[in-house]
Amino acid sequence: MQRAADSLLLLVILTNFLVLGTTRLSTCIRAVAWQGALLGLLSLALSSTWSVHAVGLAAGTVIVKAIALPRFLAWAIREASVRREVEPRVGFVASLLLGVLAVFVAAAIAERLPVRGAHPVLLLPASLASVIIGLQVLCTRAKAVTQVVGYLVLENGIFLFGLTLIDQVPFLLEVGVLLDIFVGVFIMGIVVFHINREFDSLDSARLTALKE
Amino acid sequence: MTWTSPVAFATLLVVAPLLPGVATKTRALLTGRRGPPVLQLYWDVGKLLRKGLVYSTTTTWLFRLAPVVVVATALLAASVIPLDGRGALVSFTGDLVAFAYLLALGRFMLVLGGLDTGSSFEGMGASREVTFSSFTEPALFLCFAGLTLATRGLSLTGMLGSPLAAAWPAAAPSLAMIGVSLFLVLLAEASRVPVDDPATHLELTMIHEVIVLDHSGPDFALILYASALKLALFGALLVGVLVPRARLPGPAAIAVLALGLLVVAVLVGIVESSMARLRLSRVPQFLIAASVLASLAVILLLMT
Amino acid sequence: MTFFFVGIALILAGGLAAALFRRQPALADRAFGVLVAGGCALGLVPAVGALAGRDVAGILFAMPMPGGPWAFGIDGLSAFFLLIVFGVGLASAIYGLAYLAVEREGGHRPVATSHLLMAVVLAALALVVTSRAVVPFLMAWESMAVLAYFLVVFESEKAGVRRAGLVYLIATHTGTLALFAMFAFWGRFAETLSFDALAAGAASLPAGGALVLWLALVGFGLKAGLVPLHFWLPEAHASAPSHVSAIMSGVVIKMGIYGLLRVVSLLGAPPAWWGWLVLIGGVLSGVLGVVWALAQHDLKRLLAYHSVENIGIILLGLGVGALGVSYHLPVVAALGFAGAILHTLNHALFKSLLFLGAGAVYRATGTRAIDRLGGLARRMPLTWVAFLVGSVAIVGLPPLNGFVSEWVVYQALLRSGAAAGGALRLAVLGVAGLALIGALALACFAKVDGIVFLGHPRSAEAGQAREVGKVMLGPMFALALACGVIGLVPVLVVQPAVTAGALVAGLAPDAIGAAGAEVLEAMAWIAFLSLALVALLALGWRAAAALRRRRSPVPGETWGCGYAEPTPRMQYTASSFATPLLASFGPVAGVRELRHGDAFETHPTELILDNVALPLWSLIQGFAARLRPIQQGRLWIYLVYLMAALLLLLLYLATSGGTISP
Amino acid sequence: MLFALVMLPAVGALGAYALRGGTRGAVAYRTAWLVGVAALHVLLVADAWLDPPEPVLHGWLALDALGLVVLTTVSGLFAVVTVSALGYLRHENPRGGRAFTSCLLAFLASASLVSISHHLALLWVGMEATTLALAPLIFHRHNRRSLEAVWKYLVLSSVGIALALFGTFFLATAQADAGAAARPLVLEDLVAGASRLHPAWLKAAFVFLLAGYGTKLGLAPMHTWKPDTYGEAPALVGALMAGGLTSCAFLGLARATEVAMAAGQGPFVQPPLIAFGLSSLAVAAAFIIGQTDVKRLLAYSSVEHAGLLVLGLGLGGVGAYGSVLHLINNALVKGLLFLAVGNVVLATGTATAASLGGLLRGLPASGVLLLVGLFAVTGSPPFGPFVSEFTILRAAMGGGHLWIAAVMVTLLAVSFIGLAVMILDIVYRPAPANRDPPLRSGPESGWLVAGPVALGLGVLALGLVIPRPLQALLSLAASALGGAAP
Repeated sequence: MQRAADSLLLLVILTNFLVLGTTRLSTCIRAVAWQGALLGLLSLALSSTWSVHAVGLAAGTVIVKAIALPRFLAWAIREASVRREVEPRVGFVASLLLGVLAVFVAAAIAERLPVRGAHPVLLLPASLASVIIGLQVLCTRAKAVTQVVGYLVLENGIFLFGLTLIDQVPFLLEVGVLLDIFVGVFIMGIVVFHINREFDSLDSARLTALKE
Repeated sequence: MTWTSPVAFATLLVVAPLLPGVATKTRALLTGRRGPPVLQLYWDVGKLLRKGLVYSTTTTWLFRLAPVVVVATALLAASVIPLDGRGALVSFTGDLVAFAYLLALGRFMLVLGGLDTGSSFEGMGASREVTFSSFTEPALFLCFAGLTLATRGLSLTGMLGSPLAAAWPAAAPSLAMIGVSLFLVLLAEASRVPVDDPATHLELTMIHEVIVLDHSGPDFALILYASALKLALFGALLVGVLVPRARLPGPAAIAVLALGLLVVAVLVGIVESSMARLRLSRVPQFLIAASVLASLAVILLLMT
Repeated sequence: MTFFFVGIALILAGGLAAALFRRQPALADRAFGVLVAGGCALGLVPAVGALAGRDVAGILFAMPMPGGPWAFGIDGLSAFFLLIVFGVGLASAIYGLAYLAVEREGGHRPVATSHLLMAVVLAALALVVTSRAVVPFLMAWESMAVLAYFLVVFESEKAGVRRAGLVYLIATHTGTLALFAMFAFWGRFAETLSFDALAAGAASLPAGGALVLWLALVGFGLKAGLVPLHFWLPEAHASAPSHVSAIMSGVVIKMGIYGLLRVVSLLGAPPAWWGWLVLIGGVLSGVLGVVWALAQHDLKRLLAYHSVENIGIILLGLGVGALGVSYHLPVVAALGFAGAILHTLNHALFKSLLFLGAGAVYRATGTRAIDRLGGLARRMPLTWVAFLVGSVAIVGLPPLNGFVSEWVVYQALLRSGAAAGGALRLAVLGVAGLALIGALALACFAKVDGIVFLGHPRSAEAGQAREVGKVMLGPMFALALACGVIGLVPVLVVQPAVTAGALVAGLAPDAIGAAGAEVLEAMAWIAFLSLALVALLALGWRAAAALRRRRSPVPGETWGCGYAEPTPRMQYTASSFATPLLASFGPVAGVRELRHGDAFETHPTELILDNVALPLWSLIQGFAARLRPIQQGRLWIYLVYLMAALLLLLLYLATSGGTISP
Repeated sequence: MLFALVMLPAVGALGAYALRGGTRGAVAYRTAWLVGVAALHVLLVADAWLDPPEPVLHGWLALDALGLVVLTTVSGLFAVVTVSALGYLRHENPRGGRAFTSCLLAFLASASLVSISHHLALLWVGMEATTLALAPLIFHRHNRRSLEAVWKYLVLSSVGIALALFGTFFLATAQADAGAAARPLVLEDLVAGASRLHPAWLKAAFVFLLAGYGTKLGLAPMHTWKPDTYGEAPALVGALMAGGLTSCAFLGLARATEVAMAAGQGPFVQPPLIAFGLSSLAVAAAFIIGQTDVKRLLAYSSVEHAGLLVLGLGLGGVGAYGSVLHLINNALVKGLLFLAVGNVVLATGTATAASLGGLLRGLPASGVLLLVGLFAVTGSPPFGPFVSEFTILRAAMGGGHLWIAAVMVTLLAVSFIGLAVMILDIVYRPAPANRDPPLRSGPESGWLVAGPVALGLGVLALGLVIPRPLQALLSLAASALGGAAP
C-alpha cells in the first residue's frame, strides 16, 4: 500500500501546480475537485484497518470535497458569468516558480520534523506544500472565487496532515474539518454571490473602500 | 546692646540730611561753582513742613500713605544696622533680609503712590525705578553672602560687628571688592549721578524725582528726608564694611561713623563731578557690573 | 482619623446637596456652603492636633486588591497640607457659590455639577495628602487631576478653553504615567505597596534611587509647574473660572510639592546631584516665571505665571533641604524643607486671594485685559484693599506672611553658606537668585496694582465697575486676615513647619535644638518689627490726617508738565511698564513685537508650549502618518502581513535551536 | 450541567430562527426570547459558581478557573448587550432582526463551548463556530461597506483558524509518544504529561497556535480586519466582539501557553508574546492619533488592549494575574464604550468625528458615558483597567525589563492623547449648526442607556474592590498560566 499512497501524494502536489498554472476558473475548480477525490482515496489507503469509521470518512470527503463544493463554485461562476482569471499580482510564471520553492521549503521542514509511526515519507511534505501554496494563491489572486479555491487548497493541506493522526484522534476531528470547509465555503459562497451583485464583478481588488 | 547704639542711631538721623548737601557742595566746588549751602536740605525740609498741601483729584488714600511708609521703613531698616560697630538696636539671625525687604516695601509704596496720580511721567519713573532696583537687589544680597562666607555671621551685627575685624586680614581683597560693589549699589539706591541726576529739571530724564513729582508740602518733606536717610543707611553699611570699629571705645566709634559718612558724601560728590549720567539703556550694565564684582568676591571667598 | 473621614463625608454630602437641589438654587447654595464648611472644620481637627504634636493613629483597610492594604494617616507633613486643602479649599468653594450664581441666569452652564465636582475635588485632595499606600494615593491623585479638568472646561463653548483643558489633561496624565512607572519600579524593592514598605526597601534601590528620583521629578514637576514642565499651567489657570484657578493654583499644584517632599522623606538621603538639580530648577522656575509674568497682558495669566515663580521659590527651599540631607547638615535640611512647606502654605493663601480678587475684577468689568482696566481702586475699594494685601504678601514684603516664608528659605541658604566647608557653601549664591526673584515680583505687582487699580479707567467697562457682593468679599478678607495673622505672629506657623521639615529630613523633631531656638527668637523679633511698622504707620497716618484737617488740602490737577489735554490712554500700559525690564532679558522673555504701519503691539508667547511641546507632538503625528499606508484596504496585503508574521515566527522557531533533537 | 451551558443558547438560536414574520409582534417576541435565554444562561453560570460542575463527556468538557473567568465575562457582557438590544431592535431591525437574534444566540453557544472545552480540538471547533456566528451579524446592514468588512473578516479569520487547526494537529503529534493512557489533546493529560511532549513539535505547535489565535485576537500585524469590522458592524456587535470574541481568542492562546509553560518552554514562549504585545501597542497608538471615525478609534483601542493582554501573559509572574484581570476589565470597558457610541450613532446617524459634536448638551447620558469610558479605557485610577495595567507594569518592572516598561508607558501616553483629543472634542465642541439628520431623541431611552450604565458601575466597582471569590479565582488562573498572584 505504501507505494500507492506515495503516488497519490504525488498527484496531490501536481494538482496544486495545476491550480497555480491555469488561467481558466473552471480548470481551477476541477483541479480542486480532483484533489478532494485523491484525499478520499488517500484516507482509505493510509488507514490500517478499513474500519467503518475510515470508510465513512473517505466517503464523506469525496462527497463534500470532490462533488458538492466544486458544483457550488461552478454555480457561483455561472451567476457572475466570469470565465477568465485576471493576471495575478506576481504573474503566472512567477507563481509556478514560487510553487516549486514552496515544495522545496516544505521538504526541508518535513525532514527536520520527525514523523511518528509508519507513514509514507511524502505525506508531511505534501501537506506542508499544499498549505504554503494555498496561502500563496490566497495572497496573489484577484478574483474572489479563486481566493476561495486557495482557501480550499489550504484546508486540503491541513486535512492531509490530519490523516497522520487518523487512529489517535478519533471521529470528532474529521467531522470538524469537513464541517469547517463546508460551512466556511458556504458562507464565502453567499458573500461571493453578493459581491457579484454589488460590484457586478468578482474582482475583490475593487473592495478597497475601507481604509485609513 | 550698649548705650552707644541709640546714640549712634540718633546721630545717623541728624547727620542724614547733611550728606546730600555735602555731595552737592563738593560737586559745585569741583566744577568751579559756589553751589547751594551744605545745610540746604534742612531749610527745604523745614520750609516744606510749613507749606500747604495740594492733592490731585485722581489720587486715593494710598498717595497720602506713601510718604509715611517710606519714612517708617527707612527708620526700621536703620535700626537693624550695627551703627556703633558693635550691636544694632535690633539684631536677630537673618535680619539682613529684613533690612533689604523693608527698603523694598518703602520703594513699592512710593512707586504705587506715583502710579496713583495717573500721569504718564510718574508711570515712566515707576517703571525705571523697579527696573533698576531689580538689578541692585541681587548685588546687595551677593555682598551679604560674601560677608556671611567671610565672617560666618548670619545677622548684620554678626557680619559687621567684631568678627569682621578678624576676617579682614584673611579676606582683604574680596572684602574690598564687596565695599566697591556696595558703593555702586549706594549710587543706584540713592539715585545719584551715574544712574540718575537729582539736579535735572526735565521730567523725561528723571527716575526718582519724577515719581514724587506730585507730592507737596509735608508729604514732600518726608520723602526728601527719607531719601537722604537711605543714602545715609547705605553709607553706614559701606563704612561698617570698610572700617571695622568693634574694638574702638563707644564715642570714638560714633565719631568714626560720622566722619566716614562725610567721606562717603564727598566721594559721591567727586563721582558726580567726574562723570555724566549714563544712558538709560546703559544703566543695567552698570548695575550688573556691581553684581559681577560681588559674585567674584564670593567665589574668591569660596575658594579660600 | 474618624473626624477626618466624617469631614470628608460631609464635604461629599455638600456636593450631593448642590447637585440634588439644582432646582432651588438658594437652598442648594446654602446647603452646599454649610456642609462643606462643616466638613472642612471637622477635617481640620485632626490636622491641628497633629500639628500640635499629638500623633494621630493611622487607619488600615485590608483591601483584596493587588497592591496590599490601603493605609491612611496624618503626620506633620500631611497636617500642614491639610491646612492648605481645607482652608483655601473652603474659601474658594464659598466664593464659587457667588461667582457662579450669575452664570445660572445664562441657563446653559452646568453650575450644580461644578459645585459637586468642587466638593469631590476637595475630598480627593484631602485623601491624596493622607494616603499612606501607593494604590489609594494614585487613585486620589488621578481623580483630583481628572475632576480638575472638568472644572477648568466650565466655559466649554470657547475653543481656547477646550484647548487649554486638553493641554492640561495630557500634561497631568503623562505625569501620572511617570508616577505609575516610579511606584512600579520602587514596588519591586518592597514587599507590599505601602509607603512604610517602600521606605524600608529604599536602601536597596540601585544608584541611590536615581531612576525613582528622576521619575518623581518629572511626574510631580509636571503637576507643580517646574519650568520646562509648566507649559500647561498659564493656559489652564487663565481659562478656568476664578475660584477654580484659585484652588488649582493654591492647592492642586501644591500636590506636586507634597509628592516630592513625601518621596524625599521616604527615600532617606537623596544623592547630591538631585539636590543641585532641584535648586537650579527652582531658581530657573522663579526667575523665568516672573519674567514671563511681566510680559503678560491678561490678569489671570499673569497670576498663573506667578504660581510658576512661587513654585520656583518652594523648590529652591526644597533643593537646599535635599542638599542639607545629602551633605549631612541637619539644620540646613530642616530649615530648607520648613521654608518650602511654609511657602507652600503662604502661597496657597495669597495666590488664591489674588485669583479671587481677579475674579471680582472680571465679574465687575467683564474683561481680564490689564490694558482696558484702571481706576478700580476708587470704584471697588474693598477688592482693592484685599488685592493690595495679596500683592504685598506675594512680593514677600515685611508685615505679611510672604516675608516670613522667604525669610526661612533665606535662613536655610545663609546657613548653608556659613557651614563648615564643602561644596554646600556654593548654595549661598541661591540668595542672589531669590533676591532677583523678589525684586522682579515687586516690579510685576507694581505694574498690576498700578495699572489695574490706580490712575484713570482706560475703558468704558472699567469706568462703571461696581463693588462685588458680600459673599465674594468674605472669603477674600478671610484669606487676607490669615496672611496678616501669619505675618504678625509668625511663631504660630513656623514652629510646626520646622517640625514638619525635620520629619521630611528624617530627623527627630527637636534635632536642630540650638538653631531652632535662634529661629524662634528671630520670629519674635520679626513679629516685633511688623508690629513696630504697623504702629509707626498708624501714628504717621494720624499725624498727617491731623495736619490735613488744619491745612485743608487744595484739590488740583495731576502735574502734566503743562500738557493741556491728558487722556486716560496716555497713561502707562502693561507692556510699556514692563518693556525696559523685558528688553534686558532679551529673547528669553518670549515677547513678540508686531509693527504694522504706525501701530505697535507686543504679544507674550508661551515659549515651552510653542517651541517644545507642540513641535514634539507634530513630530509624533508625522511619524504616525507614515504608518498609515499599513491599512490601505487591499485584502491581499493584509494576507501578506499574516504570512510575514508567520514566517517571522518560523524563523524564530528555527533559530531557537533544537528542532531536531527529540 | 455543562451540556446545558452550550445547548441552551444553541436551542435558543434555532428557536429564534424558526419564528418567521417581520411583524412588530414577532420582533417583540423575538427580543423577549433573546433576553430570556440570556438571563437563563447567566443563572446557569451563577450556579456553576456556587457548585463547580464535574467534568463530563470523558473529560472533554470541564470548567477550570480560566474557563470560568471567560465564561462569566462573556455571559455577563452578553446579558447587558441583549438589554440594549431591546432598545436597538426598536430603532433598526432590517428583515425583522430574525437572523440578528439567532446569530447572537449562536455566538453565545459557541463562546460557552470554547470556555468549557478542555479538548483543544473541541475548543478550536468552538472558535470556528464563533467566527461563523459573527459573520451575518457584521453583514447586518447589507450595504456595500459591511459586505467588504465581512469579506475581509471571513478570509483573514478563516486563514487564522486554519493555522490554529494546523497547530492543534502539531500538538497532537507532539503528544503521540506520551503513553497510551493520555487522552489525546485533552488539557489535563497534556499538562500532566507535559515533560514527555516532543519539544520540536510542541514549539512548532505553539508558533502556529500563536499565529492562528493571534489573528482572532487581533494582534499587531494580523489586526487589519478589526478596524473595518468594528467600523461597519452595529456597535452592539462591536461590543460583543471586543469583549467576548477577544476573551475567547485569549483563552485559546492561554491554553497553548499553559501547556507550553507546563512543558518548561517558558523562555521560548515569552519573547514572541512580549513582541506581539508591544507591536500591537505601537500600531494601535500610531493609528489612534489622527483617527477620524469613532468606531475605528475603538477598534484600535481594542487592538491596544489585546496587546496588553498578551504582554501581561508574556511577562509572567504578576503579569499573568494582571492579564486575566484585564480580560474582565477590557470586556466591561469595551462594552461600555461601544454601547455608548452605538447610542450616539443611532441618534446622529454618523460615526465620523467631524460631524459629531455637542454631545454633552445634545445627548447628556451618552456624553457622560463616553467621558467615563475614556478615563476607564486609558487606565485612569479609580477605574478597573488601572489596577490591571498597573499590575502588568509591576510585572515588567519586577522582571527587570525596564525598557519594556518604558516603551509600554510611552505608548499608553500617546494613545491616551489620541483618545482624549477625539472623545473630548466630540463631547465638548458645540454641535455643528446645520446637523443634517436632526438629533433623534430615541437613543436616550431607558433600555439603551441601562446597559452602558451597568457596565460603567461594574468597571468602577472593579477599580475599587475585587470580591474575595473572584480574587481566589484569578490567583488560580494566574498560577495555571505559570504566574503568581500579587
